[in-house]
Amino acid sequence: MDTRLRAILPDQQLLKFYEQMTLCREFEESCAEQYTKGHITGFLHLYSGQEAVAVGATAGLHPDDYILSAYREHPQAIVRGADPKVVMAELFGKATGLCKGKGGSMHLFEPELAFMGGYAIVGGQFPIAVGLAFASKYRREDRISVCFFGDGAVNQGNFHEGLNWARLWELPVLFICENNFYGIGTEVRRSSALADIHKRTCGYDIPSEKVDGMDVIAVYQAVKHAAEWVSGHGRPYLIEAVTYRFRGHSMSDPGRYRSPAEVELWKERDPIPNFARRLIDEGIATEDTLACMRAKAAVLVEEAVKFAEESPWPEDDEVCNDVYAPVGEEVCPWLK
Amino acid sequence: MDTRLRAILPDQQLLKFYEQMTLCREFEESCAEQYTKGHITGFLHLYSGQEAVAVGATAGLHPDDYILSAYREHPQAIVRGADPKVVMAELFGKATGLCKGKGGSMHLFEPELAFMGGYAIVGGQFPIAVGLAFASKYRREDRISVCFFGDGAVNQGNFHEGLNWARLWELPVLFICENNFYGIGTEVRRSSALADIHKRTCGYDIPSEKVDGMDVIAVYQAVKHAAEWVSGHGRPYLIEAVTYRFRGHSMSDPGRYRSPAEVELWKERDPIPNFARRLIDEGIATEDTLACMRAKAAVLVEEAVKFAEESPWPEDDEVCNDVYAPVGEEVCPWLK
Amino acid sequence: MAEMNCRDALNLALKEEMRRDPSVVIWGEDVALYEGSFKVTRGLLAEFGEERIKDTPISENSIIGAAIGAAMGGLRPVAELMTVNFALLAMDQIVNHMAKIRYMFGGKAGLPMVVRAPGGGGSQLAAQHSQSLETYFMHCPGLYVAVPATPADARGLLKSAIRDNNPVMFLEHELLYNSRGEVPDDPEFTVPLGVAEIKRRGDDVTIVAYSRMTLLSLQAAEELEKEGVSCEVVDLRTLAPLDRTTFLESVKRTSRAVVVSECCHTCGVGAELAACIFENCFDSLTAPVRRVSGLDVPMPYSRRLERLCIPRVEDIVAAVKNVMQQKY
Amino acid sequence: MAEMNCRDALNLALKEEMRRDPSVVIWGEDVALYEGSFKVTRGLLAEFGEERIKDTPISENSIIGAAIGAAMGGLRPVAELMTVNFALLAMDQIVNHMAKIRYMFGGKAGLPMVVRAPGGGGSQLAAQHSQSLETYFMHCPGLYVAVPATPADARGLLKSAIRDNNPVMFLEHELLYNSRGEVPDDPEFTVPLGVAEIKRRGDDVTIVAYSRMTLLSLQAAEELEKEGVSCEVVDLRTLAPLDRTTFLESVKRTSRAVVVSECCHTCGVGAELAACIFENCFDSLTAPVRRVSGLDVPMPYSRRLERLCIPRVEDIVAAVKNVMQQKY
Ligand SMILES: Cc1ncc(C[n+]2csc(CCOP(=O)(O)OP(=O)(O)O)c2C)c(N)n1
Ligand SMILES: Cc1ncc(C[n+]2csc(CCOP(=O)(O)OP(=O)(O)O)c2C)c(N)n1
Ligand SMILES: [Mg+2]
Ligand SMILES: [Mg+2]
Repeated sequence: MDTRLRAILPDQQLLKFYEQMTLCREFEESCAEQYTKGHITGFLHLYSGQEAVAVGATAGLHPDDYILSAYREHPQAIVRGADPKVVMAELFGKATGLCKGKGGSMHLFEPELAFMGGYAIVGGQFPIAVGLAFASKYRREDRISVCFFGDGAVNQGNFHEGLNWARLWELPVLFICENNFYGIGTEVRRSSALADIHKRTCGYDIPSEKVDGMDVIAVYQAVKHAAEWVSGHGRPYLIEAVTYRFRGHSMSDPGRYRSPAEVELWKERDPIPNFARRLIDEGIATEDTLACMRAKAAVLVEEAVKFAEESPWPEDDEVCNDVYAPVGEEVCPWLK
Repeated sequence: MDTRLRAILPDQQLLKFYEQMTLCREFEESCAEQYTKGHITGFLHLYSGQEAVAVGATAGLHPDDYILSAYREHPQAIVRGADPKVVMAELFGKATGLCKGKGGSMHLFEPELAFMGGYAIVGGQFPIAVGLAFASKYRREDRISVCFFGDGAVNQGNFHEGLNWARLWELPVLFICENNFYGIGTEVRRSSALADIHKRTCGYDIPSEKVDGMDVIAVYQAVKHAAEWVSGHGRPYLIEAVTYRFRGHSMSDPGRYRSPAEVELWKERDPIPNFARRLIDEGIATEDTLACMRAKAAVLVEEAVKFAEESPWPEDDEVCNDVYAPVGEEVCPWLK
Repeated sequence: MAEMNCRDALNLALKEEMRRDPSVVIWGEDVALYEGSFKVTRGLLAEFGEERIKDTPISENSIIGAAIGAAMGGLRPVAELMTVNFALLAMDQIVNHMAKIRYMFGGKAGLPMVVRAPGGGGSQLAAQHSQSLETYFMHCPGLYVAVPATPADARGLLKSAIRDNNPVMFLEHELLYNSRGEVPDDPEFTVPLGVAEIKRRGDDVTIVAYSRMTLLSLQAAEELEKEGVSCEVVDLRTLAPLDRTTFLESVKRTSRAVVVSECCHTCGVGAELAACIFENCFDSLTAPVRRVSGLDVPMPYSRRLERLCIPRVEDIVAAVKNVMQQKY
Repeated sequence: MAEMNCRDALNLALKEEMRRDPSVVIWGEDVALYEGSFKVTRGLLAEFGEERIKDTPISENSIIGAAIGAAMGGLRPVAELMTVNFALLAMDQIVNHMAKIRYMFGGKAGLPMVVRAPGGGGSQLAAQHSQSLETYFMHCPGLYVAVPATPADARGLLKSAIRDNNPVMFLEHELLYNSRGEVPDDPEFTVPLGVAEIKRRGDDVTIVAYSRMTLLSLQAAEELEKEGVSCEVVDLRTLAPLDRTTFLESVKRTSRAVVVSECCHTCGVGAELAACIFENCFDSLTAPVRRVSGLDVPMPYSRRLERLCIPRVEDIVAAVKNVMQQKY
């Protein structure tokens, strides 16, 4: 099998992977800075190190496929198409934010992009993804639901209930576990009886596989194949993407539970420079093209920060809006 | 392998099995009558048909081993040693009842017998069994926790959390699923992605097996072996005992979701007459001995009903007692 | 007008709304083949088929979560919790998700869904099966809470709840399923969410109640009439939105109030109603408001004890007499 | 007396009780190796080892359920919920089991256990991470509920809670962990459950509060003093048992009351306190009781909106001024 990049995807798509991963990294690192400055508050969970998963997975999906995630979800929303400006404004708590400043970092949501939300209760998204898949099936829509979650989430009762339900009702759900080996400070082998997460589907008759989550191409291929399988069979599938977060769990975590050596080892597997090397080695990009892309990402993120800074705060009376739907509001306008 | 009864157990023990199963059946059928008369109220879930499980399993355990169950638990309590009189009084809601009339049919409890309760929330007993096992391990007690539950309970998040936890912390828990094929009116294959319940432990590295729950000897042997394994390895194990309830889910269920033919087929496998036949065939008992035992059981149950009938109601001021523990009360006196 | 019981009124409402709107689906434990443990979904599987009436595994948190997802995906799910006691397994999806999704997502998601849940005590089902948990839902912003007392209200409110774009906790009382009453024939008959009804006019004292306690209050009013006390009975019908105006105006007129709820006393619905009346009618009141509520104990099984835990007609009568005696 | 913050006071209490009683064990998410997400369990793993300080999977219902089992089996578990928001995943074990087991088993089981849970708003953690859920526990018979405001009470109450034979929900406020105060040195110092404390004496009005709202109430009293209003501040310290006597006597003396709670307004703790005062002090009151409570909305993330949802010192001051103005 030809494993060269060009045998897999056209140059343009490969370059886009690089561009997206770079944008995500820039965005997250800028968030860290804004948090230090006090512009972003609350909990801030950054995605640095895991970019290959969001980028590869999203590319493997149809744009109509629903995506749900947890609280480490900025890149998933951005890669799906959310404007970094509007996302940053949300993190600043501004009126121009993706959710008017009401959700913040952990609750991005853009149904127009079929990005169905970031959830901050570990495992909260499982049944919602299942229900969305039911709605699509019922409405004869050709889309699947993709549910991202962490290694820590698999011991929540919801995980079990969701797998059983999705298989029993034959629903098109693609479960993607981003196994970064830690749930806050607890290593997966200290929280899971069976640390091989993809093997946990055996009790539900759900096929699963493990993929290198530091390799955007591997993720892309696995997700594309799995999404087609799910769509074709109308049944769930699970992918365990093995990855690593380079930073602490959230900004307040110094991460002492991991040895510096372990972190270093994983940083050598950083999905961005490694992919860059392949692009150059295979003659798809020059160092210059890539540098240019990085600069462009930096500019986009700078603009996002500027937009967020300059945006107005929500008005005081916004606080009581959106608790209940007004009479006559159109339901799910994005489905029209 | 010699499969004759005498090769397995002494006569006395074999006769006791018959005696106990008969007592359970008599007790349950009498409950049905008392319910019809209005002496027993609320929900009443009867065990008729499943006797081989309670009797075989209890015999396979050490008397110190903790037992927890659901709401179909009269026989489990009685076989453990609870006085049928006191159990019946509980069902009548009398002051002399096992729990002063406060628990009723679904909440029998006798810690002096290590019978740690009937629970009416499906799956509620899983984490409690796990915690009890931790306490025993911590206190270096040589006992295991046995958790009975139904086929319907396995899709509750608690089941998954409990299995993972018990394996992860290496706790001596023996899970016994009484698979009677129905959770109220829903057949197991309509609620579980994988209807082979014992196979669902594969995701937790927990060994499991299936046993004929209509055969008291098979249950006894499996439980005895499993309990020893659990105690020796200090790790959980799961047994699926395949059985059938002859009556509806509760007294108010006419059971229309099962065909008469199906029920008839299972009644031919009634654990009591079938075991009687073996006892006679192998010369362990005569028809007379067994008839005598049945008569004795009938008398015991009659006495229980009489006791319950004649017992006083709880005093009105009992209603506010037992909400909180009084200062200075001894904790877990039964452990002394 | 046809006379029917609450069960049939609810059943009719479900059928009518399912006929009217193909996006209405129903799921829950044993709602399809078994036709519901209280038979409220009788005949639905036969009429609407397996795609729209679905039995679920015993996974309450997922029952609600899946309904949330379905509502986000363009359907109008009606999820049934076999009893409200099992809502305690689903509080995460109800309170953390269903109630908050709209707000935390900046108003971009609507959740047109209903959670039906029978509850209440009185059938000797003991501690884990006899709860009245409406306080939990009423205390949680983002939820509507319906608590019908009569067949007409049951039908009318359920239809409104299904048509509404907000998540509604629809709390039925198990002892009311067989309770009969007149129900309008009009298939478009609905009862708006958030509008209390004065079920009986009176001058001396206002009794504020909901669900089964409304019927007991009406009985108490009947008895008290004989003794010359004229009671006005306000049936809240929904706890959220809470129609404060109706009962406050009534109390301002009668100058006395008794609030009746089956849930536990401390921090219960009665506390909110009493506080609200005290705050707003302080100078109209001629006696302190009295609360009649469930005893603060887990429900005992024995019928002899259970009856002491749930407000009875005599308790309401006694409370009314008490406020009639006091003079300030 | 030593000055320390609440975090250290709680940490000290845990250490002291673990040294005192080998049956005390602690578990929760990240309590051991990570030393707690708020570092309350710092140093415990090192001192007491892996058998007594245990990290759990992210399985909240089981965290509580396992603690129930352990308590039945002869231990005194202290289970930590990383935050009280996750109690919503454990309501089944808390409400259906922990609160009811003793009663439904006829008083034969005691559950000597504590559930520690940080909570409250004010750190821009948005809707799913900013709740004040004490109402849910206070409304549930069978539970004790501790809500300390100061380091001394935090230590004293936690020690009492661990020694008590009843299940205690021990609710810590996240914004108080760094708040400092004097703590007695005596290792046998405890604060009894069910005894409120008058944290400031005053004559004109009684402010009833708990947890972080006690500190805000004291600040408000300070400010009001300058304007000539003398406030008495009653800190409940536990919501169950509820020490009604202390605040009712205070209100009877001052004739005015403001009740302050961070939880949502409708059906919240404030409703119970207000109703209770109205019912019992009706003829002493010279103005209606005022409730200061959290806004009835899911918590917004943006700090500009969040600050509007949580009672502030100025809100308490305004409420006190309001009751001082009104005359009946
Ligand atoms: C129900 C619940 N329990 C606990 C938490 C606190 N918490 C937030 S993130 C987290 C760890 C989750 O780990 P994982 O699923 O591996 O995701 P990762 O952070 O590694 O992306 C925990 C315990 C929570 N948010 N929700
Ligand atoms: C959490 C919860 N959900 C639903 C119920 C209602 N319910 C009572 S028994 C039952 C079926 C359980 O079936 P199974 O576990 O197979 O036990 P069996 O009755 O067959 O012994 C259900 C759904 C309940 N008691 N608790
Ligand atoms: Mg992780
Ligand atoms: Mg069954």
